[in-house]
Amino acid sequence: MLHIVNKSPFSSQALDSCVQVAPGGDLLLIEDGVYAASSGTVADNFMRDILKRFRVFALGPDLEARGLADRLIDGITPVDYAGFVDLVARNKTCQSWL
Amino acid sequence: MLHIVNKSPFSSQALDSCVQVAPGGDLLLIEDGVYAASSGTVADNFMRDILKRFRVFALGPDLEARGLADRLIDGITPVDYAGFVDLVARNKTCQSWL
Amino acid sequence: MKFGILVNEGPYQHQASDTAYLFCKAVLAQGHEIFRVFFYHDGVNNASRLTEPPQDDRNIVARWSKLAEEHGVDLVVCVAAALRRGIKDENLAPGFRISGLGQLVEAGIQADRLVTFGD
Amino acid sequence: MKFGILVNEGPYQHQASDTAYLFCKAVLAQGHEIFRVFFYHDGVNNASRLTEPPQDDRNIVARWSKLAEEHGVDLVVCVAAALRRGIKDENLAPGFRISGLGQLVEAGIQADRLVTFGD
Amino acid sequence: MSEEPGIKKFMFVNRKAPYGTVYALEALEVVLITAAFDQDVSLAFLDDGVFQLRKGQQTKGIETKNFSPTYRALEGYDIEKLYVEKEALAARGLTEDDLLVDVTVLDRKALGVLMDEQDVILSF
Amino acid sequence: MSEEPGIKKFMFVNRKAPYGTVYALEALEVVLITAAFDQDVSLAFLDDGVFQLRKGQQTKGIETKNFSPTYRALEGYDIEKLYVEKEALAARGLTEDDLLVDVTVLDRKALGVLMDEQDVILSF
Repeated sequence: MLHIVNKSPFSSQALDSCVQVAPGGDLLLIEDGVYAASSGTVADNFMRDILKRFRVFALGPDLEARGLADRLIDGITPVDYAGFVDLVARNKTCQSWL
Repeated sequence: MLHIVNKSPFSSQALDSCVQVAPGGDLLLIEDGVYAASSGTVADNFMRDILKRFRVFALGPDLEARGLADRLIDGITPVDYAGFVDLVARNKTCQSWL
Repeated sequence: MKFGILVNEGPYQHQASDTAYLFCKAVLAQGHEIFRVFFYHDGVNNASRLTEPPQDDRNIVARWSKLAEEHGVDLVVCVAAALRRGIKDENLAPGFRISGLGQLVEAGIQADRLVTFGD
Repeated sequence: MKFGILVNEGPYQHQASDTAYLFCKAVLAQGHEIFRVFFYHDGVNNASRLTEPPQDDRNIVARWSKLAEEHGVDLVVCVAAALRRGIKDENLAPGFRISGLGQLVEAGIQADRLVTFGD
Repeated sequence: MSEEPGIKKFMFVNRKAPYGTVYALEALEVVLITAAFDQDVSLAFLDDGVFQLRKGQQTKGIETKNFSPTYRALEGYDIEKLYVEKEALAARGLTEDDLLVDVTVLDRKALGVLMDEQDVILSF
Repeated sequence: MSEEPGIKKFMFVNRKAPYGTVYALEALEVVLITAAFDQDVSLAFLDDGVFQLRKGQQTKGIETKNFSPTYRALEGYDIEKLYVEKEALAARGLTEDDLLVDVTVLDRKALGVLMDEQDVILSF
């Protein structure tokens, strides 16, 4: 299934909770959630661990808005809104970790 | 000065940030912030450390609403809205850690 | 494929309604169908026809109305949440209709996918 | 002592406006003065006269109006934030007035204390 | 899809504390409506959502309706699948005895597997 | 109170990332108005608030106004006291070179002391 996280990993526990509950699958970072996709932060290693269990995507327009487009952690795939739709279509269900 | 925290310590970094920045003073827990005043949680020791530097208060009506009134950590003072007003009046400034 | 969309936050304060709108546009562009967009919690504030954002900002409410007009998307505002927050027929923007929570459950049953946008 | 109050969230969705209201009541009960309550961000939605909560729930907007009527409290809604969110004279509840952000700054200057309620 | 044709598995995921925000209350309103549609309904309480089920809520002081008794009424609507995250309870110093209703306590892994089996997930 | 009579020390505390919520944008609108009142204004960027000052924001894709150039305009309003939390930058892998404007980087302790010296604090 698809898990969607829209909160900064530096201010919210949402991403933590998501990856602790979900066994794996697709994980899409949107809105302030994309800060977790940026390399060189204290959440960097945490995200690299997540990549071992999840296919991780980040919404490109949200990365660009926040000036992060050039700092994506290796292995995270940027997607546009069409890619977001494809991710939802290709998974039976999705859960937004609000 | 008075620091006000209204977020659960289990889902938000607000309390963490507050006590890392503020050197000490009065700390008032309101709304979902009162969960940090409950004994027996994983935040219990963290709060006991905070009590060494801050005078900590918790809004009574918020504790009662959440069923926590009988679990207050020793050293935390419950106040009603009148007590909240007094805390604001007695400190030159206040900062809400939203 | 049929998509149901749930919007839980109002316009401007949170990005949720922006993301939901851009997602809806992409759903249609990909040739999918939108069964319904349901506005719940503060999401009902997306339906206020009285909003008047600055000239250089996007008009979130008008965008939704246009989506309804051009693509026949069903925009449903929860009546209970709307009454609590002051959204009624008299300030409802074009293209929105006010109805019950059953419309959200129906979207869950009828649509192939349900996606929630919130805070 | 003169208190200024800033309310940044709308009614019902967040507890902020409840806490702000109960705080204001206590300020007055303690014999202090409220210089002004300023509604900003989604806080402007506290001023919608169209809200109609369930019978067994508190009426947040009516409570504010009553506070203005009974104690002459100045309830000011930020015009820019209000336009973005669809609060205008036509749906403004009694006791509120719409004005500029300068009214918030003035509250900061004139009041002895400024307290922010938000999310 | 669930075994019976036309019936979907709906899961309501509750991760937020009550009263600080309205999500818990308004989520409950959706749950009650869903019951009327004869779907396979379950509720999951994760993270701060477990606080929704805490005994002894007294809301007079905040002048807000205490909606916690409604969780007790769910059984009357044939909503009996209430799952609570074990780790969330432990972190918050709570046990099943602190809760208003009978629940099934599951660890995170089990909850994640259950979530994977749903047809529709509504998260508040 | 600040040295001059009638002038107060106003501090705007920004702790939230831009675009995910409107607080950063609407806080900036208050800052600009405050400048007209001849007060002693400072801005503090803590926690995710430091992201507001990040270079290279491109908001076309989210169809929202890029308001980050406004931080550059603050100087023209004689608002020159911009304080940024050192630990927040480091945790987010940022340096002063990543920021849009010249700022004073202070550690948390120094920011806490500065906060204590204010007459009015507005937090968004």
